[in-house]
Amino acid sequence: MDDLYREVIIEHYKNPSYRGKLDPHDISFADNNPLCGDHIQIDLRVNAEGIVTEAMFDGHGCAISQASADLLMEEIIGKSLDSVKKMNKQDILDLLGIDLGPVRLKCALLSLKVLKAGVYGLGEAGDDLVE
Amino acid sequence: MDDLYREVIIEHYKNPSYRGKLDPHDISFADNNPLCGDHIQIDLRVNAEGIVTEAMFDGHGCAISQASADLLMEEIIGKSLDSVKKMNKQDILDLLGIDLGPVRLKCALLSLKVLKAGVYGLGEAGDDLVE
Amino acid sequence: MTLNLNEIRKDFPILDRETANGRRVIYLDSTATSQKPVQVIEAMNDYYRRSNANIHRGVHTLAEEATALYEGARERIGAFINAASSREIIYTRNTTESINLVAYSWARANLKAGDLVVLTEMEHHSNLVPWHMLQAERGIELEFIPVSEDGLLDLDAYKLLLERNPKLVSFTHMSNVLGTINPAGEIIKLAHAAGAVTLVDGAQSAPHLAIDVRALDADFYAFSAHKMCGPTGIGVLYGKSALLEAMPPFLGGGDMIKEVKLRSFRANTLPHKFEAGTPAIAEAIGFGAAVDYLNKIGMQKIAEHEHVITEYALERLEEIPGVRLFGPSADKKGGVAAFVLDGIHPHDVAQILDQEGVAVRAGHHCAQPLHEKFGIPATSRASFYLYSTKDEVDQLVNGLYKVKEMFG
Amino acid sequence: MTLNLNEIRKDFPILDRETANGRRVIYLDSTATSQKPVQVIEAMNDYYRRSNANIHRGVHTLAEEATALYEGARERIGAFINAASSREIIYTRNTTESINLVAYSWARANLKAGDLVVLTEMEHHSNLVPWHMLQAERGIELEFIPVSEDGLLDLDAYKLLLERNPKLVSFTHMSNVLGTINPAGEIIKLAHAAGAVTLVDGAQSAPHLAIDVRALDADFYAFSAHKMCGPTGIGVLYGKSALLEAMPPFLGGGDMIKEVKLRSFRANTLPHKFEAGTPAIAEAIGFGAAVDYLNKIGMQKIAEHEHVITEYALERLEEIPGVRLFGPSADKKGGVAAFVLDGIHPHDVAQILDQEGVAVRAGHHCAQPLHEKFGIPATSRASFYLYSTKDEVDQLVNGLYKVKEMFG
Ligand SMILES: Cc1ncc(COP(=O)(O)O)c(C=O)c1O
Ligand SMILES: Cc1ncc(COP(=O)(O)O)c(C=O)c1O
Repeated sequence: MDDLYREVIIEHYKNPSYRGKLDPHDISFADNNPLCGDHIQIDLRVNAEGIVTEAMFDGHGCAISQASADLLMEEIIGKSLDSVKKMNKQDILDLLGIDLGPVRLKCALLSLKVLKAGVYGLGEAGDDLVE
Repeated sequence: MDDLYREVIIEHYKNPSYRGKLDPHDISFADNNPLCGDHIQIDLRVNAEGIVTEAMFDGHGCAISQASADLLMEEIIGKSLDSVKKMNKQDILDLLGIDLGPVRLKCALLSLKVLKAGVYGLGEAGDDLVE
Repeated sequence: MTLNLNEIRKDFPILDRETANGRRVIYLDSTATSQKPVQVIEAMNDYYRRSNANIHRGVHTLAEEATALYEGARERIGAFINAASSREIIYTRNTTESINLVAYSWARANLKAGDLVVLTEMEHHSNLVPWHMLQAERGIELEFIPVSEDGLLDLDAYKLLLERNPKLVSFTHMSNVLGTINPAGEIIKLAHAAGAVTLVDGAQSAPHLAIDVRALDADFYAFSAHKMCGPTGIGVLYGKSALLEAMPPFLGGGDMIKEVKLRSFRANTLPHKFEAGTPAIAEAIGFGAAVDYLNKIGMQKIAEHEHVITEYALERLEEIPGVRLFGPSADKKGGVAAFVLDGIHPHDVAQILDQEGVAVRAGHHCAQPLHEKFGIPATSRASFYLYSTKDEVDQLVNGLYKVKEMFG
Repeated sequence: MTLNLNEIRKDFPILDRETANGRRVIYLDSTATSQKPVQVIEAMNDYYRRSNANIHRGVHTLAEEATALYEGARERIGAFINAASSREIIYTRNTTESINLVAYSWARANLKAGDLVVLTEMEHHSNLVPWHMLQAERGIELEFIPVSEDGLLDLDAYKLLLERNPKLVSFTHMSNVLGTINPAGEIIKLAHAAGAVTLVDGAQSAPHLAIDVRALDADFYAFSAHKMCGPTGIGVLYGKSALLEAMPPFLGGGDMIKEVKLRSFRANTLPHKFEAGTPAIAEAIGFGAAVDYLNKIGMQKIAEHEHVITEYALERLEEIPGVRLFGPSADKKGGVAAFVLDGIHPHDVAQILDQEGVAVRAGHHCAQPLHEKFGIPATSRASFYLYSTKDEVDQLVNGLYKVKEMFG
């Protein structure tokens, strides 16, 4: 098996645990990867203490973008919005357990960008959110 | 003496025979060399048969532009406007008796451009006039 | 095959390089940018080592040499597309800037609210966004010649659009996704009959077909050096001189002026009127070397070679279960094969192919609306040029079987 | 002199070449464009031979490498001028395009008829013509900070202009004719206090001075690679991110978009929003190599070396009867010496010097209004850079005596 496609990635891609929508939700945000048109929407439910209680993603894209979205949902459930705001590139790479070039990095980081833009209530998901 | 500054050029530059203005005149036109700001104005008197009877140039510029203007005035007096229209780059190089790179060529050709634009009654003196 | 492929491949040093895991690179991404022969690389090298100077305004030896090289390249590029004069060759950064130049200068001077611009559904973003911007600013209207299922323009629909008297018809000569070679001559003739000006996006045609802008009767023709063996950073806008002369300048600055006063300026004559500031001198020289190189081999031969490779590639790709190819059959297209592999994202296809040394592109290839039309966000795209071989096609196909296995 | 001149000169292959009549070239025209060290030439060479591919949209090895090289250069260029983030570094073709970008995007979105833009009398055409064009289109007003006889800006007059609440103050950091280094920090501070945005033409300052855009507090800062050991075809517009983010895009096309539909688009984030189409990839990489090269030597040392040479040159030129020098004394200027020789046209001066192997520029140096102010159509200009020597200054002076003799 090639490094970049560790079994965990193919597994999360083929059988995601957090794919879908939440209705109602407290936070919802969607954006595209301009490089390939990949799309991710993330819906969150957040309790009064600011803790993420439920999280789902939807969209389409490559194995890396979809697997990292699924891993990210798993990771943030039970976390506070404040700690979500602190997540960055390295957290995603740690979740994936691989190293990525600049282009595939964008695939991997799309879900975090969407998540953070939603949490911050921004209109757009900029690269600076995940640096 | 260096090739490019044959004595004839320095001579025509220092002691031009056709420097000045004609008032009245039949044709007058002026333009600049955009590369160096050199300026040439040419005034002509033309008789009923379309023959140039008098020609003068004025302006400022380098030895090559001013000498070639002086040589050009000398050359066209007594010629028909039709034959002036036919003059081109090579005629000027023949008058100067030297070879020139593309930039100095513009200096040398400025007077011919101005002359032809005036004769054709154009608003501008384009490079295509002397090709 | 009439090309001497062995000799040609020797001219491209990069084709010898290995990728990370020790494989020889198999470059099937020439539609994005072509590789460069040593002849082009060395022309620029030489310029920097021997003749580098700023042009036009200098009288010293280096400046004279640089100017002669820069303008000499313009002559040869003009001859390459059979322009009437090198004054009609405006250097730009790339096709995109060429199209924007028309949009900013010609269109803003000539189009008003309600005027119609006709594009096609297969345009590259470079021939869409400038018009979107003008639509937002000016209220022009946009209509699109539809693309059929098999990737061809619907000329009947086009004729109906022409009845609405568009002011401009702007279209790609060859699609960078479908590979479709559009009947540019016919499209232009019809446009002119309807009184429209025409702009041809030649980014994909100039590299692969023998181009004669006068036979086409194109009003504007835009192309990029980097897709045709030349360097990055330089492209051309060809325009008929009567049109270019009537247009206002675009960028203001040094070199594009005849005279500047504190509060006004007079524009320079063509082509300089549209070239503001120190231009891409080394790149223009490299572009000149690139058209020399292509001429030496012969555009006809290049097109024939690409046809042979493309035919073979389409044949082999069609054999693979789950592959869906886009665009017309080989006789109607250039060297591009865009496809999807059932259930596998194009990014993953490209990534795994890369691990096999095979470089293909994945994404929307800057033609999102076309992909949307076909109901897919992205495709994988293999593309070919004069240095491509059948063996490389075989490696692509082997790679795709490997992809299927991994995601199986 | 603290520079190791011998070592430095070895890096510039062109300094070894001979001109037509067998003389070693003496290049005193770095203000027009600098020469390039092998380190820069080879960085581009290497790119074309090993890593060439289109960027951003590719996932294969070459595309990843090319993207990393292209974006890596942006980081280092940003650091070179101490930008807060590489997102503030927009690649353009040159200073001229950078200024036009501000004029087309920022100014057209922010200025209306009657709004005042303050320039100076010593501007290069690149910082005049874009504003002339906007004046004609939009009816903005232009005022100019006067230049004194000794080539300095009149800051009292500037303060009076600021009372009229200009929207923009756009000025050159260093004059390419007079050499004057303007007090950019002070000019900007005063502009900000009056509520104006500032644009610094850094074409001459970025190559010769250590630049800190944050210390200067410049809103925009424009510069060109080719004047600072880098290649042609690439420049930069630095802008504060808040300003750049609020600006509409300039050129439309590939890469500058986040999403394109048939009839609309969404712009990309910074810096890509302003980079449409395939950019000057090799050139950006060459620019990165150029700032590495300058950093290695040290901008402080370069400035000191130029100061020594300039002081010497002014001293020697002043000795020559009939020479009139322009600009302030050596302590207030960079390495530029513009002069006229009584009764001899600067073109002739430059031409005859060239026959001696000495390359100087003659003309209005794209600063016609400044020349008009001084009542002359043209000057000869010798200019210096890190590789210039006192011996070269001596050869210039000897050449000038020869000129005088010929026209005597
Ligand atoms: C002060 C100044 N501004 C602007 C420019 C224009 O630079 P470029 O030609 O690289 O656009 C120059 C160089 O000629 C210059 O010296
Ligand atoms: C059909 C077509 N048009 C325009 C372009 C834009 O070319 P460039 O990126 O060189 O401006 C491309 C290349 O990507 C293309 O394939």
